[in-house]
Amino acid sequence: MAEETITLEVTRYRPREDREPRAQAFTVPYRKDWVVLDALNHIKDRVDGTLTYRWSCRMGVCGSCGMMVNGVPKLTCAAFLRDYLPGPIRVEPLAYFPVIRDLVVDIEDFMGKLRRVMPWIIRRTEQPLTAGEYRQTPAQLEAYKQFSMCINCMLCYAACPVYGLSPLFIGPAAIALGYRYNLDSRDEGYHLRQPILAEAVGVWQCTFVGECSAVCPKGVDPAAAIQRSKVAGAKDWFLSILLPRGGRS
Amino acid sequence: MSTRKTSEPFWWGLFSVGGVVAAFLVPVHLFIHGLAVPLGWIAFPHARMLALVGQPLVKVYLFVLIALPLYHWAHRFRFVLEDLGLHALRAPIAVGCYGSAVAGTVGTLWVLLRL
Amino acid sequence: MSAPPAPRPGLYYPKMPATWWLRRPAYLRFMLREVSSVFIAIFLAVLMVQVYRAGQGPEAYAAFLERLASPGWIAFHAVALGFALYHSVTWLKLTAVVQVVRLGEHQVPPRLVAAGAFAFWGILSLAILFAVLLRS
Amino acid sequence: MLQHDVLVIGGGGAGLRAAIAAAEESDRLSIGVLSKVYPMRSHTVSAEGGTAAVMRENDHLDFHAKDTIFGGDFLSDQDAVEVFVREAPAEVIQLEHWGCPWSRDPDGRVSVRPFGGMTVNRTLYAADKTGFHMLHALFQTSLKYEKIVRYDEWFATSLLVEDGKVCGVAALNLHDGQVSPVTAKAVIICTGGGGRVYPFTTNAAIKTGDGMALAYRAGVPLKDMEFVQYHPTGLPGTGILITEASRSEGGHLKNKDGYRYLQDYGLGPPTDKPVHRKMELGPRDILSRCHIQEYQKGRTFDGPYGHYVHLDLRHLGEKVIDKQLPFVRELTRNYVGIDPVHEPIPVRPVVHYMMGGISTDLDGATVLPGLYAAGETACVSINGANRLGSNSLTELLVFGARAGRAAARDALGRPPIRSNPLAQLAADERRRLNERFLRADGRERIAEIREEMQKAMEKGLGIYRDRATMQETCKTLRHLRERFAHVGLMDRDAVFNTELIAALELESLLHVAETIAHSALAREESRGAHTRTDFPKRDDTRFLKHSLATHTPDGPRIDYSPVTITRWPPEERKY
Ligand SMILES: Cc1cc2nc3c(=O)[nH]c(=O)nc-3n(C[C@H](O)[C@H](O)[C@H](O)COP(=O)(O)OP(=O)(O)OC[C@H]3O[C@@H](n4cnc5c(N)ncnc54)[C@H](O)[C@@H]3O)c2cc1C
Ligand code: SF4
Ligand code: F3S
Ligand code: FES
Repeated sequence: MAEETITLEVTRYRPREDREPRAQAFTVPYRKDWVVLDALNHIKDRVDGTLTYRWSCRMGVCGSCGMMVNGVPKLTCAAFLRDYLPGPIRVEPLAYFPVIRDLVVDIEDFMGKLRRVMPWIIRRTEQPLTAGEYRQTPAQLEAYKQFSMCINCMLCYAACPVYGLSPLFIGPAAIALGYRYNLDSRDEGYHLRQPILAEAVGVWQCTFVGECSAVCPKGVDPAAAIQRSKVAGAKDWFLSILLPRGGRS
Repeated sequence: MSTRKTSEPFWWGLFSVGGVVAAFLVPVHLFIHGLAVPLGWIAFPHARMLALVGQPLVKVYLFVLIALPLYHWAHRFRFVLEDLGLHALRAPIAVGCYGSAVAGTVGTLWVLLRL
Repeated sequence: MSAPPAPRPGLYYPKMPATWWLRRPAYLRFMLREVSSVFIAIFLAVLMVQVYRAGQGPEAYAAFLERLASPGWIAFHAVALGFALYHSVTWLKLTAVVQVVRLGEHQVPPRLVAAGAFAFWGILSLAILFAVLLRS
Repeated sequence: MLQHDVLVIGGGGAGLRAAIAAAEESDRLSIGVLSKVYPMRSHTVSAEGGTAAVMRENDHLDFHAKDTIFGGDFLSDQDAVEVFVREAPAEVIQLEHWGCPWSRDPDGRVSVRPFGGMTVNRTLYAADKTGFHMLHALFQTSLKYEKIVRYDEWFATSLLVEDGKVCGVAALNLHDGQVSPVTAKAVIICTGGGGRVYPFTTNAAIKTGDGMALAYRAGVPLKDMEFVQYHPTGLPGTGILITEASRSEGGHLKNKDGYRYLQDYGLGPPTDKPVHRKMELGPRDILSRCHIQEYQKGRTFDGPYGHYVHLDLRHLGEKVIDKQLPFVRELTRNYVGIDPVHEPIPVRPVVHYMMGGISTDLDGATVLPGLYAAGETACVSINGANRLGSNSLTELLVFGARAGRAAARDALGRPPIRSNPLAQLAADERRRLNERFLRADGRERIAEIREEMQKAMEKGLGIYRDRATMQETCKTLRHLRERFAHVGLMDRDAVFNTELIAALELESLLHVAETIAHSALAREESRGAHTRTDFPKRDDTRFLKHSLATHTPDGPRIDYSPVTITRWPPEERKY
């Protein structure tokens, strides 16, 4: 009996030789319980050892295996072949990012932006460890929890045309993470962080396309984080007009 | 850390308010004034129109209805133009769009106050 | 604003074509949503002229109404109504995402908030229609 | 030349904790963190269940120590365990101060849940994504320190040793393929475990024991390598972990007759509510062995990926599952198409954790001056012959911090590194990689050797072991090492050569596999996770001691060192 197969059209790009990426077709065995990443691993292990991509946990939590699958950003370890029958399946590097090689993109830009939004707890005074934990009720935890679920997989950036058009845009995940700390009852860094989120290249660039949230595999809803930061930013702005000496300390 | 002052929040604020007004009020008015009255489903004689717009409250209502969504338009149209690749012209586009909305506001005021 | 990072040699920088919004249905829906504002703005400009004409007297007003009855304008308004409704629906849905409504400890689910907004919109529209119909 | 005072290899939980500790020790230090993946991709990210520390009035440091030592079948060094339990509470609170979103009680205190082998509720958790939240909190906090310089996607290929002291590493930058020396006065290895020596494992692709191999090749012994923990509840096929928390929340293990079989193995009586150390909350080594015995009695299910049993959560209800175990629901729905609210989850034992590792003292220092290790890659040793669930996340905090501080102090006292000889050493390393991999024309394929190694390991060094099969595995491994010398790469490109990385990882895996096999063969007793059918009893007279595997050209040499006993004399381990 002939084995069932499915075809993957994989983008290849060799930095030293190619000027443009090109597609290469591979036919792999079809298995009901295989994800796209399994198919790529099959190619790498048995067909073409030069195929280049990132992966690690294959359980949707390390955030390294994001690629475009039929034009939509996906974690390839969570994208089942069976959902793309009968194929072919287009596998491309995440959109809008510079491509290093094949399916590997450069995310240094995001790493810099993440640092800029100061994703850490800022306090005026640190309580000593001997005094125990900062108290935080389940409701206070709930207030920011959703925005702390980001695995930095970059799918939202690959879905956001605004990022494609203006790469300076801080972008969905970084803003969501900055906003997460603004919402944390233990944090006192709003006055430092919010001005960065509310820069011209920050939340105001977002036109609420909303695709970032649609593709997010972890339900983070960065679009909501951004719009809520806009509301906060607008409030601050009007307050600063009404009370020029700063209603906020 | 120094904050760059930007006027974005101001325009965005007007955009949002305009969007709310447009969402709640525009469809029904579009139906009445754009379709129902011209097609004769509803009569809307001149006398009635004058009587209505003569009332100060209605004037305020009309001002809100017409002027605010203009900012909603200006903001969106500005970004549509940018999204279509006119990035190099960001500044003039913004001035043009918001400028038109301001002009529209002044115009609306002028029309309403003259009545 | 900081300068864009200098391109690094060896990397391939994808370009964004001006037609990017045709690439995915979601992008197209987004563009339509944005463009709805143009139709709304034109309608409001027309409305402003209508008020202005009313101020100029019954004849000017009647002539204006006549012009609005032309097939071209009717077609325009029909399309504009479609866009206006599209705007309202998307706006109310998205507002529910943006505006967190709390009841005590818990956040009201955005769906419920949206449902409330839609109900309010419906009632408001009926009320306006009624006010206009009643005495005409 | 790239120079630092302290260089951390690995950006997982242990590495980041060490880097922050070093940064806080003195602001005169420059700290490098070199990692083969972006830090937030490290495998700490997938830890689910929780992290143990004494937090409540009903608990006591001694209880935690006793549980740990008992769970480790008395092979833990008790002085290390005492340090561990003492420093654990401050460490988890430190993480709380750094923003980790621990689950909370209504009064705002961090919540604690029961965990396998523990006698008291002492496992802090962040729903069932504890490791994820810890790693991201550590990573995001580390961004605050300007002294910490990161080398993301750099692969450490060998330690640079000069005059008997570690002076840095040679590392391959994946982005351009260059091999450069990165020098430091002290190097901390935090490269995690090596579960990938086995075919079915909860471990990520990156867990290839590189750090253990780095140290081993430099002459540092690996301690207690024979102790490999199987986790009783992994998904068949992928090995994806279904966290122990699903059992501490009240899940039941059932055989194909729907019977809670653990009661037949001295873990009963079965109760509705989970009871500490009973039934499903028994320790992992015992639960895994029960599974195999059920299989041998023909009472397990049979599927395309072998035998499995059911983990039943249905009686917990949708609310509890969504609040306490949302990730379990997400994983089973996405990967086996099963909703635990309505169906039982198929599970089987899978390789999970390595108790052994680079032999260190209480400060993470190894026998090689300037070299430290912490986290799963190290063996201090608190885990003994069997780690208790939720102790290892705490371990990487406590000993990561200690190693970071010790390395910082060490670096402050050392003269600057002379760079000339190091540049030479790095050039040698560059040549080695070129000649062995990039220019060689071998015909052996990486995947084939890796798969054969994994098969041999599962066969000989699985849950039950005996002399004959282990000897066979040792022979196979030896043979595979010879084949590896003729490995050929298809990829000759410098930029992001993942095939070269796979080759280097396979080299590490083969070293680690050999140390496991030889250490296990030499230990003629059953203790903790090491169960021999030919020596079914624990033998304190001969083997109450740590094994040490040292590299020789002919494979590992096994020596022994004493176990430190302070207040808890060995007794029989019965639950
Ligand atoms: C699925 C799963 C669930 C778990 N759940 C729990 C739990 O609930 N509670 C608990 O206490 N423990 C748990 N554990 C165990 C625990 O998560 C690990 O022991 C711990 O996270 C290891 O952390 P680490 O910092 O030592 O290593 P890792 O997090 O694995 O980090 C290793 C780092 O080293 C780097 N590295 C490796 N090799 C090289 C090289 N050659 N060059 C450069 N860098 C390199 C990697 O890039 C990575 O950054 C779990 C483990 C697994 C697999
Ligand atoms: S917000 Fe969602 S899509 Fe974006 S990086 Fe985070 S997890 Fe990925
Ligand atoms: S897709 Fe982009 S435009 Fe805003 S809502 Fe999301 S960031
Ligand atoms: S491999 Fe980790 S998210 Fe897919």
